[in-house]
Amino acid sequence: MQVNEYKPKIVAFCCNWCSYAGADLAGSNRLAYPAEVKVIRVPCSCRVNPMFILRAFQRGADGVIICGCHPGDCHYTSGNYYTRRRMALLFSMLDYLGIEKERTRVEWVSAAEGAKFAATMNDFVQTVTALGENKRLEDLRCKK
Amino acid sequence: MQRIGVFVCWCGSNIAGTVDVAKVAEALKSEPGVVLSTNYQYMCSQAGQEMIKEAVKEHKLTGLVICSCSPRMHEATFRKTAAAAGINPYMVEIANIREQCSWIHKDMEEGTEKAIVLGRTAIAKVNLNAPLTPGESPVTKRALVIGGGIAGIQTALDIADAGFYVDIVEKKPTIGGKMAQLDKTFPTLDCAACILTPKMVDVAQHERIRIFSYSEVESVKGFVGNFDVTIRKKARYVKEDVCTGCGLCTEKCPQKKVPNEFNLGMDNRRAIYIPFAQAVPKVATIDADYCTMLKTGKCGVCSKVCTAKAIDYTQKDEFIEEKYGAIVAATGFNPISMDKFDEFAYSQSKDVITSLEFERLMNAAGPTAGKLLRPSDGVHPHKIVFVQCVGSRCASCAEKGKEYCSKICCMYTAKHAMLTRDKYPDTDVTVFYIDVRTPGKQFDEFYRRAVEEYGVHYIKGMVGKVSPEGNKLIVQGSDLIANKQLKIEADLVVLAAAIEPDKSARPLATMLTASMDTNDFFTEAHPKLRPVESPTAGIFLSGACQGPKDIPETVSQAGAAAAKVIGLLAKDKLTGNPCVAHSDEMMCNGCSSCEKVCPYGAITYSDKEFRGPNRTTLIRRVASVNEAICQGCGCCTVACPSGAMDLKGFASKQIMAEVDAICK
Amino acid sequence: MQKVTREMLIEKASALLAEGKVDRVLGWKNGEFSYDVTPFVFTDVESMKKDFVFGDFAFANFSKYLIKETKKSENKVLVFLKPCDTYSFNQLLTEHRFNREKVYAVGIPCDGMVDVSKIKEIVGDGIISVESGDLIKVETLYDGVKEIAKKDVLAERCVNCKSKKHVAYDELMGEEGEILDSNRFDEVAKLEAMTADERYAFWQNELSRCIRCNACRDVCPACTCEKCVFGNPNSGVENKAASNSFEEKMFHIIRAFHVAGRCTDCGECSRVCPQNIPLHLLNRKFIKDINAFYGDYQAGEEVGSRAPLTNYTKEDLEPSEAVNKEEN
Amino acid sequence: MENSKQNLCNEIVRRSGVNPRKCMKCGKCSGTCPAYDEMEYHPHQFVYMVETGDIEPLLNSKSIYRCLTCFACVDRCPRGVEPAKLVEAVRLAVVREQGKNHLKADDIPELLDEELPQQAIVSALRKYSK
Amino acid sequence: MRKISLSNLDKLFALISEKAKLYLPVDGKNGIASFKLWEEGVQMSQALNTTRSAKDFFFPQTENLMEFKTEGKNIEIIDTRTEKEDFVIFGVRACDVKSFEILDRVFLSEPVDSYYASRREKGVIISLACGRPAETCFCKTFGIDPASPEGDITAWKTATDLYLKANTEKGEKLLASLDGITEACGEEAVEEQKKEISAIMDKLPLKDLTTDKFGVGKTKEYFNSPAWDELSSHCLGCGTCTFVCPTCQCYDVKDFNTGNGVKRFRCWDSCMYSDFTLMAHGNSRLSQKERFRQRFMHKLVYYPDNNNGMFSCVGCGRCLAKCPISMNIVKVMKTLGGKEND
Repeated sequence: MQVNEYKPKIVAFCCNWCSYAGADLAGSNRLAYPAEVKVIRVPCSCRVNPMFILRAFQRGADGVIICGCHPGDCHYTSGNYYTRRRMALLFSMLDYLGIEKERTRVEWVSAAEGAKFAATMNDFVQTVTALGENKRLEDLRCKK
Repeated sequence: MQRIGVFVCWCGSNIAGTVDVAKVAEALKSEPGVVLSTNYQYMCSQAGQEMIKEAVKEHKLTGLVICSCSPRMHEATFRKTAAAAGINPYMVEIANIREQCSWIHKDMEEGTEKAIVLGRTAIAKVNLNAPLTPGESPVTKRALVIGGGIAGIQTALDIADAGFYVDIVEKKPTIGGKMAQLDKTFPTLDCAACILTPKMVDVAQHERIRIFSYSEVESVKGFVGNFDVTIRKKARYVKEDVCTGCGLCTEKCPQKKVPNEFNLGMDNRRAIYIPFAQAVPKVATIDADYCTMLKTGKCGVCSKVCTAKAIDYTQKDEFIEEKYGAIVAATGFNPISMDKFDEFAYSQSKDVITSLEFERLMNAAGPTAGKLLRPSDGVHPHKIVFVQCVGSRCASCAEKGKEYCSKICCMYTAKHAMLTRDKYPDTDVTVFYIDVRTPGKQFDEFYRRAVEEYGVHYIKGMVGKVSPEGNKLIVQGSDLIANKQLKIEADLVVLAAAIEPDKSARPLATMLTASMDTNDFFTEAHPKLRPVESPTAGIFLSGACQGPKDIPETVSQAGAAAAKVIGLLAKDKLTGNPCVAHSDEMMCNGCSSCEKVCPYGAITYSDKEFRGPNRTTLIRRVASVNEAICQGCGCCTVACPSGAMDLKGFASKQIMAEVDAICK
Repeated sequence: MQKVTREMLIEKASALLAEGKVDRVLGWKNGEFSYDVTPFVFTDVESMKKDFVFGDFAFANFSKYLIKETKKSENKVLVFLKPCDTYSFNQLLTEHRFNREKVYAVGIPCDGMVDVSKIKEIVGDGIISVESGDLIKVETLYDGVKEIAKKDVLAERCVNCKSKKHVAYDELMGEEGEILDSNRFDEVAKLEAMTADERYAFWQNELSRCIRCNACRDVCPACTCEKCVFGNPNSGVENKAASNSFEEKMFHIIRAFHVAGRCTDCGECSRVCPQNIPLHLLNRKFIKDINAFYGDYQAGEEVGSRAPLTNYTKEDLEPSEAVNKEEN
Repeated sequence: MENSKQNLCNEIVRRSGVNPRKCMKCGKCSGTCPAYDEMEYHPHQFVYMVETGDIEPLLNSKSIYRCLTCFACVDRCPRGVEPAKLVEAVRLAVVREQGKNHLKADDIPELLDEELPQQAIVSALRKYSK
Repeated sequence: MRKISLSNLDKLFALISEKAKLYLPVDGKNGIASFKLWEEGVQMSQALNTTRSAKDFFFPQTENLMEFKTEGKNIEIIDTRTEKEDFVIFGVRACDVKSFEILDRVFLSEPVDSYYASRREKGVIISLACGRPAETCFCKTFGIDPASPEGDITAWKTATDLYLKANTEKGEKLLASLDGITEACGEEAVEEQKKEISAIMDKLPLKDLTTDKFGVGKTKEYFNSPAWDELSSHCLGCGTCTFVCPTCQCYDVKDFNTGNGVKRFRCWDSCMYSDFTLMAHGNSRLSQKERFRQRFMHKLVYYPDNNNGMFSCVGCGRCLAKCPISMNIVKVMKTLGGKEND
């Protein structure tokens, strides 16, 4: 096997109404961010179950980011408020278990913030790349 | 197992420029379930769509993956294509290889690799897709309008004219609202009564409109197309269908000292009253707070004089239950209380009045029969000062004023100034303003006429203090342009009080599960594109309950709300979004977590019988989702610990399959 | 204050059975040794006199049993609840898990349960008898009778008892206690003060012992799902065995998350763990965070209260603030 | 020079805690000011001039000593700008700028008497000496 | 018989370790003793027994059986067997040693479980007599003598020395290889210890528990006993008893899709779980009572039925110590067996 430059795997959950549109806008404006980021479209950030996040780590993701509408702007009025609570507690728990807190993130990106989406992804990929491979929540069975 | 067709779009060079589409199509061929994988220049074109349809037939496809632009762009297009080809439209998934791939990557290898992963992810999802059919619910072809002001009246008339039944619930004894209290209307100076009362009569006579006056909404249940509403008809102690509105009782009633709210307390009425001459319904009402008979059991004058025998002291509140397909909130506004603005001496001097009080003073049916006389001594004022923005644009004192601009004050103040100068040329009129805001047709022209033709003095500045001295009011204010502080001896001061939503709106919003902003104005579904709809399906907004509005704007919004209601009622059935939550009753333990996070109240519980082990039956409390109300956010799915709640189209397993495909 | 004794409880049960207020009693039954007490449904006073026990080993929190028990008969069941049990009782009522009308709850005081493994640490194996008291008399095969101060062998959860106050009952025996200022978050704080690497090492060691017997889940009064996601082959996350270190973490993180804001901190999970994993430290972390982030909240204190995870305010802290708070 | 003036202006804004950008220029402060006619520059002008950085005239004007600090403007301002605090801050800037010790510690014993609260002297010392 | 001074135990362990991996009971955190790989510095536990049984050595909780890899539409099957090394387990108690025989009858009868078989083949068992049985011990009920455990080699530990005696060919071979550091000796000390243990056995609280009422042909007698309702009524349905049990041998075979292939593994299952033996039509034992009954009937009736009267319980007492609600096989035997057993 040839030695490649380390490229992390990043899963980005984006809400359909703001962040996914923000990602589209980043595309329309040709604002580049690393190809390691792959977006999963969900109706609202509140659809993201903590289990999905752990699942991503199990399957080999090195970072998971959840993007939703800014608090107060949720298409469903309150979804992202719940996301905020759930993720605050989950992330705090992961940190408590000694799992690098930089691997998970929540960002609010509106449909108009294409530039913010790209900048966020650039920054997140950089942070996760610096951390290196996810070892603490890996499932060895899923390694190639 | 699905039979999936993968279609990779070039989008001209938009995708093909940085993604090797042929390679993507080739790579996706060996993914599970894929029986066909191909590419084409413009998948969304007529030819592209035809290609898909033929492929569906030829390969007996059950699912489609289109690798193309954002689903926000063409998901609907390809779903229609799928439907036309005879497969369920929800068996289509889009891999966004343009906005989220080709457009952001420059390197062909990198772009191609990512496009393959995105395609694979979509395939993984489609493998778990199930055909979805939108739910249907019937529509009750009757609308409820809450509030009988000009907004409610116009909405009701428009809906009724389109052939649907409408009920108006008005909490006061008559419809008409604030407009009935106005004298003239800007910018044309028509008499408000002349244009409003014919509409009130139209409403009263309309065969498809019912008016529940002196009534309030008690409870609202159900959902779009199927609301169950209870209306409380308050006891007015007069039989509505018997009273002829002759008014004799209102002249004979011995209780004469009741402040007349229609004239804002500037004169008195009797305990039994008809608010004003053109009231609809023109029926007397007994004010239970003041009626001697109701309070002490001794009097009965009205009953004696009533030839129609309409008086009924034993009347009780009545509850009416009705079904509606749509509900329009038209609860209107009120001027805010001036009590807290000590600097303007409103509570110290009778000659400091609000603009609405001024309307009544100018009105021929008002307390002064249309003569402009000072409330304190009945003398004609020669020097009037108008103060604008009292309580509006007031950021520092939430308990006193409002942060927003009340929008209508600039124009009515110009109207008042102009009318005063027109009727009483001997009267000197000064207006203190911060800004004069006149963005409306003929509005600025109107304001300029007040200045140029009628000689109203507009002073850029704000009044700091009003102090009564003798029979004068000393108005101290700044003239910012002259850089002077003015002290004006005025006979009358008129305050343009900020307006706020009616107090009944907040509890109503709770009943309707309609959202409100911090100022208690109803929130619109979209500030630009859906301005007359509430985010809660089936709830519409008309008039100032949504935000400050003048009459022309209110009437046009009322018409727009009516159009939306008509659009809804014209349907026999409502088709929902099929991507809604679904509760697996076998798994649900009835804990109510999901119900608590549902923003729409779409989840209800019921006790159901289940088969237990060994031929026993168990009764369990389980959740069910009303598909007509659910909007598909999925919040409940995470609140549910057992996973009984899932979201169709975005099921946990589907999302996990996507995660797996990405991380592979 | 008169101490509430076994005899008093039997008398109470006997009176209620005689009155017909209840037709059965959920209580603790004597076992082979002094400490292996089993939950049991008594239907007559005779069997209670013979087998009913109450004392240092009456651990079982009966709240969860009420879900099944109340469905068995139209009549009321008498249940004895220690202060901490009453929190679970209320939490289950909040979640509509049983019919309150079918229960007659008698609140009984508790001065702490005794952990037999702590006794064994002192006296070793071969315990023949244990006699209650502030000084516990333990007789063993090998060393005769030894006296141990009760406070030295209190169960972990009782050392940090959060409340001696009953938050639910139909009738209270003995005097009402108070909500205590416990040090129950000290251990969590100690872990928080460690470096991430140390925390990881700590939990790796603890959780790797898990054998996925599910005792923690099955005893937990908050885990009342009809079918647990981890036991449901259709859920996509089912796992039967602790096949590797990921699945152990997944199970325990998600379980703690599912009961977050609903866990009353009754401590049963840690008590029943055959591998002695301090599982309560996971739940307490959530409780501590919830208190810090969203204001003090005690699950089960009040029936019908809105759990922190089914609630929000517009000013809640951001997830990034939640993890960076702990940095000193 | 420009820079130091801007610095002083920022310092005044910081010290007063007033954000002059909140002003919507309605003039109510000046409309309400009882010392208006005594002042060369009026409350709304203070706010405007600090906002635009034109503070030189204010520093040299007697107006800063004419303000009664009655806080009428603070109370009535619809936007919560608090002009009086700004006037106070400008006044303080002048006091400090001049480098004069308006009150020295040595002067204090003479000032002490039964009636005057000691706290007033301490706060005066803080304000009027460097 | 050979002996070695306790002060030289580390030398003994080091020597064995040179030949094969050596596992012995080690005290862990929180009072949990478990079998660990011996390395320089590892101290042997003084605890009577490990929390989990020794069955893991031959029948691990999870075990990869094979792997499938897909490339395009082709499937490749990969052998992932790992049971290839010799190993020695030291310090297995009489009850656990006996449990291997019970497992053998399941896994080594036709069709032979080759994974289990090769582990059995590679493993050498050095058992250790129990000096201080606990109150929960009732191995004697099943005819097990804790003073003379079986195994390839039997060990006795006195205050000063460790005595070793080979019982099998495998054991003799290993013992012979240790001759350099052990010395030949008489059996007096061991006989003395046997007597002491026997005396203690007569004082244990469960000494009178018998299997007289159970065994071959008792299915009809107990299957519909009303006592099951009461016994099982508070069972939580957790798997603690089955997972700490040395003789529970049920397992499930599952596939794990890694995304790049499928790993087929087996893992312990528990008859207490509601999805135990879940089939396409549903579940054969729907209530917890049925599942509970299954476990104890299997230990006390079904297994003896199929194995010439051999019970599948060894009286190790783990379930007595670990059941969250303190329900256990002793209570079941006493309740079903009636007065004589009380």
